[in-house]
Amino acid sequence: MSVPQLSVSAFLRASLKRQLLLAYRRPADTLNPLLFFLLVVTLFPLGIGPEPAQLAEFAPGILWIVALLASLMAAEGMFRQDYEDGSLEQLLLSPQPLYLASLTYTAAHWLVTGLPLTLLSPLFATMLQLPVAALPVLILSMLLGTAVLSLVGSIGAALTVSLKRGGMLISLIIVPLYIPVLIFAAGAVRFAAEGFDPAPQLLLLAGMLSLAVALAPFAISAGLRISVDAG
Amino acid sequence: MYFDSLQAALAMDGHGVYVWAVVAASVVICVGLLVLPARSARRFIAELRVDDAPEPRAAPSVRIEEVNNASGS
Amino acid sequence: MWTWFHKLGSPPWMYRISGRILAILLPLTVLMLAVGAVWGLLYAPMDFKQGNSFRIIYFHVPASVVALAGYYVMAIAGAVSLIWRMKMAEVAMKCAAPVGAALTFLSLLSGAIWGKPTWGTYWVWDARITSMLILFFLYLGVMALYQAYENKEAAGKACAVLSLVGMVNIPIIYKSVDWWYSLHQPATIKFTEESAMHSSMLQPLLLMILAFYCLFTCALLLNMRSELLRRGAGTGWVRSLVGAH
Amino acid sequence: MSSAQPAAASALVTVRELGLERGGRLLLDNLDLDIAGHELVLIEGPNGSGKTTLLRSLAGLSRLGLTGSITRHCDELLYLGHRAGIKQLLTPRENLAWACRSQGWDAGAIDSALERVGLSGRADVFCQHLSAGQQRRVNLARLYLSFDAGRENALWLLDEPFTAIDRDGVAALAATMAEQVARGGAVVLTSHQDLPLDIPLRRLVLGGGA
Repeated sequence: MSVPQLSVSAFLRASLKRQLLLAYRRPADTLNPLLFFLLVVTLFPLGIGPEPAQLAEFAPGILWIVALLASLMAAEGMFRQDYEDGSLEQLLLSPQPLYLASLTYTAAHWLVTGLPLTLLSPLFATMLQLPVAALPVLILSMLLGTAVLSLVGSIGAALTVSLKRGGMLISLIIVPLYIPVLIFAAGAVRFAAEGFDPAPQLLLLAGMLSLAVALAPFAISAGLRISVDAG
Repeated sequence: MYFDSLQAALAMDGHGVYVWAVVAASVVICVGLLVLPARSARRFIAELRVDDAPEPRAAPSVRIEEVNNASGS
Repeated sequence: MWTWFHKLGSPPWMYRISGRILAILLPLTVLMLAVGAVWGLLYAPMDFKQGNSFRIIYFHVPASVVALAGYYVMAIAGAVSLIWRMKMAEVAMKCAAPVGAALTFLSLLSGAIWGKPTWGTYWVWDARITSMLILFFLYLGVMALYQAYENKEAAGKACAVLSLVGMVNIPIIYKSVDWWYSLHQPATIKFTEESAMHSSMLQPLLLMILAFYCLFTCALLLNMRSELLRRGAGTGWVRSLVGAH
Repeated sequence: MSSAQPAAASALVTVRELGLERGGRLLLDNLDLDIAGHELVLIEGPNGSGKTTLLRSLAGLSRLGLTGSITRHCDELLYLGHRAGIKQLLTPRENLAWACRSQGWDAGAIDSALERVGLSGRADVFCQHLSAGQQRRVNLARLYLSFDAGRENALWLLDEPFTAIDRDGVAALAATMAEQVARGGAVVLTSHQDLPLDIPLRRLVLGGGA
């Protein structure tokens, strides 16, 4: 009668690998946010006008607003698949800590949506004539900011996964919580573009990230338990 | 009173329309906050008195039986 | 000592107690509102910079202050209902949301109307008003989430979690909006700078703020009474109550 | 219902004054129940009488509308519900490997578990290509993994385990359940068919609330 040697770290690695494997086998979920980003970025010059000076001025704000919307769109379906096929139930029944297990979902979501957005953001930035000097800060702000967006988005996803029309609702309850990230991230990129020092904003973003990493899993776990129970 | 006449109080030298608009909105919202819940409670009690007999809730029953041989066959 | 805590949880006891509180607090609130309004509108001296339009402050500031406090009341009630599984706390949270949202709306409306004479436009992206707008979205989010769940017990738990997340975020939102606002218009004065107010202007404002707190309490208790009746429709105490009326 | 006596010594699940209400209907009221090791409990009753809700409450998945208390003291909890709980885009082996990581079972036993549910040939096919019945058997393979792990104080909660299984599958499952009970585990299940088991059984018949 072996006593269960539950190695949490092995379980977390396995969970993350599983999520990434699933994402790999369903590439559409990875490409959609990127295509959405590209699509919406191309709308702005058509709407505002192609003059570089004007575009450059709005570029930080546009890039970050579109990143926010792309992350929100991707967050909505984060738990839906697992909820419908019953594997979310099995996760809740597992002796493994849900606090950490839910983080693997968020980490996988970030790796699949946040990171690609970050890596491609210089491409979108040049399309919007963002000064090259601001590119490194853009990447850094995207790295930190999209992680916070994923964590907060997971809370919204966990709370609305059992609802039939959860899509519209998740934006209403989550976008207000995205606002501080938008303000400081877009601010950092604008400061860099205008030659000021973006360090304070980036540090605040990092602060938000550490707060979100510490607190979000409590809300995500509670949300998942409520949703599975209510389903 | 700060204003010397009713007209002056209404006009508030030009700003009156805005101030009294806010006052009107505040009155509407404050009265609404106090009256609406009370009215819905009264209407609910009235409805309740109409269908007085509560439909009997089926009492759940649980029987635990010790059976030494499960398979009926 | 704990009996009152458990009693707090029983609907009939709460219904009776809230009835007695309202009997005193309601008339007092109406009186304070009336006195404060008249005092602020007609007797307080005019602000030499902004003219009489500053009198809107007697409605805008109390609504804003209590709307923000209302969110904290809702979130704490949610926390109590989650941690100690108290039905009454969940009822309080559910009933606090619409009252808070209404006051936030009043704050936004009065802020917008104030903008016209002062800034020449109805919508000003002032730090305070922008934060109020976000607070309004937070309230709407909680109310929408509550409606979305069929099972009302699950709805209560989900909203408790959301309002707690909101409560943690409110200071962050306010600070980030302040920083954002100071970035763009550093020079102009803040709308609701009470610091330079003469005591004869300040006293009616404090009375109005107190009045609005009492208004929030009365509206919350009235809402809870109606909710308790609705939830206890089949039970005995409501039957006896109906018989008594 | 007996009054709330203290928890039995080796009780895996202690239920005190349990009340269950779902969809406005009172399914259960003031139920006291102790499920200890070496016990087989069958939950019966017409559809909608709360069998699944009771099982999910015992598993800890369902807390809404629950009054009274349910406390578990088991080292391992296995819950097989209506939904298979497996990922369509993963193979049975990948699904079960994750389950092993989660519960701390030995991954080496996956092949024998799949073989016992008659899926040894389909171990590396995407589950989306399996039939619904086969997918349920992948879920059932979890039960055999738990059996092989052989932990003491294991609590099995099985919702209609015999549906969509062929005759010898049923016999194998029944035998495994009997052995698990004999070894000290507790098995609680719901079922419409009568059980091909000849060991002592406690029958929990849910009546009203229909």
